[in-house]
Amino acid sequence: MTGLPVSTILLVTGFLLALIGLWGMLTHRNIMRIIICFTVFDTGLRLVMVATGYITAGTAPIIDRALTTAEAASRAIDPIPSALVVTAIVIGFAVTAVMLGFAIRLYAAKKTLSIDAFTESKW
Amino acid sequence: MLEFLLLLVCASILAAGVLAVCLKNLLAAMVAAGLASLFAAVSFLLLAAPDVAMAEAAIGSGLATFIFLYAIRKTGNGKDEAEKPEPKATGGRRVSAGKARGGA
Amino acid sequence: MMRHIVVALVVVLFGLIFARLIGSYVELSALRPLATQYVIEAPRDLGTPNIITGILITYRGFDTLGEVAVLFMVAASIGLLLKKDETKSTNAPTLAAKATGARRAAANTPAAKAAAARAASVAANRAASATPASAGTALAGAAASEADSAEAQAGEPSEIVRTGTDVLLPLIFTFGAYVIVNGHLSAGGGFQGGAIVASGAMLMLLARPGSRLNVALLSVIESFAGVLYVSLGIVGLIFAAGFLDPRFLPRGELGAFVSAGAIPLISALLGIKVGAELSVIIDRFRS
Amino acid sequence: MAEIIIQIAAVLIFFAILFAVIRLILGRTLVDRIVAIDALTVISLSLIALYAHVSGRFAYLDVALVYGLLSFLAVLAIARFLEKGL
Repeated sequence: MTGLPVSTILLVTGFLLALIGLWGMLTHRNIMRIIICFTVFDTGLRLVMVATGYITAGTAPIIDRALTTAEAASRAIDPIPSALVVTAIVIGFAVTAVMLGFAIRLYAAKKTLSIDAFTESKW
Repeated sequence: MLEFLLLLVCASILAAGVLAVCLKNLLAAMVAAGLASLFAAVSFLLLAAPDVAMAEAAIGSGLATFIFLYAIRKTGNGKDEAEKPEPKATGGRRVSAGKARGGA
Repeated sequence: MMRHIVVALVVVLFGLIFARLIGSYVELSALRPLATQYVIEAPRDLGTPNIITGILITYRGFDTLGEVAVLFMVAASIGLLLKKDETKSTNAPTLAAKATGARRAAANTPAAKAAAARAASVAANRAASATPASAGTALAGAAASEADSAEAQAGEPSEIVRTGTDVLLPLIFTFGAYVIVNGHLSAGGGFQGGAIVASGAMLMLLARPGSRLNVALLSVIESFAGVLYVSLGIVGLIFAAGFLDPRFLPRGELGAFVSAGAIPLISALLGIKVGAELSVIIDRFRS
Repeated sequence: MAEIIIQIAAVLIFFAILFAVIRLILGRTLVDRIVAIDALTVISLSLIALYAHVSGRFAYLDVALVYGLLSFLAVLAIARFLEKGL
């Protein structure tokens, strides 16, 4: 109906979301906002990675009554990007947690979250 | 029919991303980022990757939102911004700059 | 303004790179050779219906092990980052600042109680129960009892939340266990199930604000699961083809619950480890 | 018959997402936005169930279960945050 393949639509969406997150990350001065924009950026790149593994009219690579072993090779999607993205999601959460921990420490030290206030290591 | 739903979901992801970047209220921005993640999980399912959709819904959208809530509570920032009426709240940049001056 | 122009330039450059990538992309119509190999081999060789779990736990087992190590280090470093707040020497000046803030707010507003509550939310739990005048003297012995009473004042969860938690919590943990141990049959696995279990722990903390997770016990469980995980890998090295090879147990029938060699075992250990680590991270953020 | 019902369900989900997203973008207050997001999680749950039926894969329904659990939890956490009890 739309003419575009499913994965192309989601690839464009993912890249646009990553650009939005990048713009926000570079313009905001508040550390919490930078972290939020980082998660948006991360989500966009995950969309891109999963979209590159899609096969036209593919289905999930899980063998049950709906997908037999014989037809798996012709109907299943590429499982490698999916497996990598599961890893990437957990690591993204870990990175977000460390960033938030640093944000809390910085706030406790200076009572502000603006990156303009942290100038000790500037030269 | 499902193609239109897919396009709508993509538009919603982009709208949620723009809201997460632009909203003045820190809590609302955080919730909008969680919504972008939630719709991303739906589109992972439409890309036939249910494992990734499950991980994204549980971790990216659930646990990340929780620790963001705790961090906002600890930095005391969401509170200040949430209680302000909308017209009073200026951009995050100006608010933080003012605070920096006050702190210094 | 200069900054915005530079940022716009950077974003446009990234957009050009992305546009080139999109322009050269065509949707696949057949699997790549490596993926074909995995899709054909995994059910026959490992006996896992869910090929993604097979890749995560066996073919890319080292990645998963490294990822779990990263999670462990993150839990430890979060503890290091957020634990120091509790010691009094570093905390005394910040507490003084909070207390002065509370006093000022109380002086300005007629409704002293409401103002104290609002300032207390900024000053975390410590100064909340103390009256503004005595806040300064209470600083020296800023005590755990105060924190408790402050939490009690800060708004108890309602009856609906508590009852709903009692009803939902067993369901959530059961569902998490189901997702963990059915990782080789349908969508799910250690990471997803561990995240669901951690969400259940989160709900428990929400409904009972006074309670604490037993972090020491969770750390012991988590280390134990990690040791077992590595030793299962070494057993695979001895009795099967290589490290983390699950084929030292019988393969079983494709689609049965007890099948796929040691994959359900490894998945369960992974789920326990991830669930404990994520719960510890959440608890560190909470305290 | 079944196809007609699925078509109707798809149309209903389409308009539900559209209106909820409009409410989210306009959103007069913070609570409006949060309620819109809660509605959107429930709607996407139904979208997942519909897609599981259309594609004939019932393994997808597990994701809907995770959604149902998480939508409750996230809204509860935000509500507790707003009443300062987190």
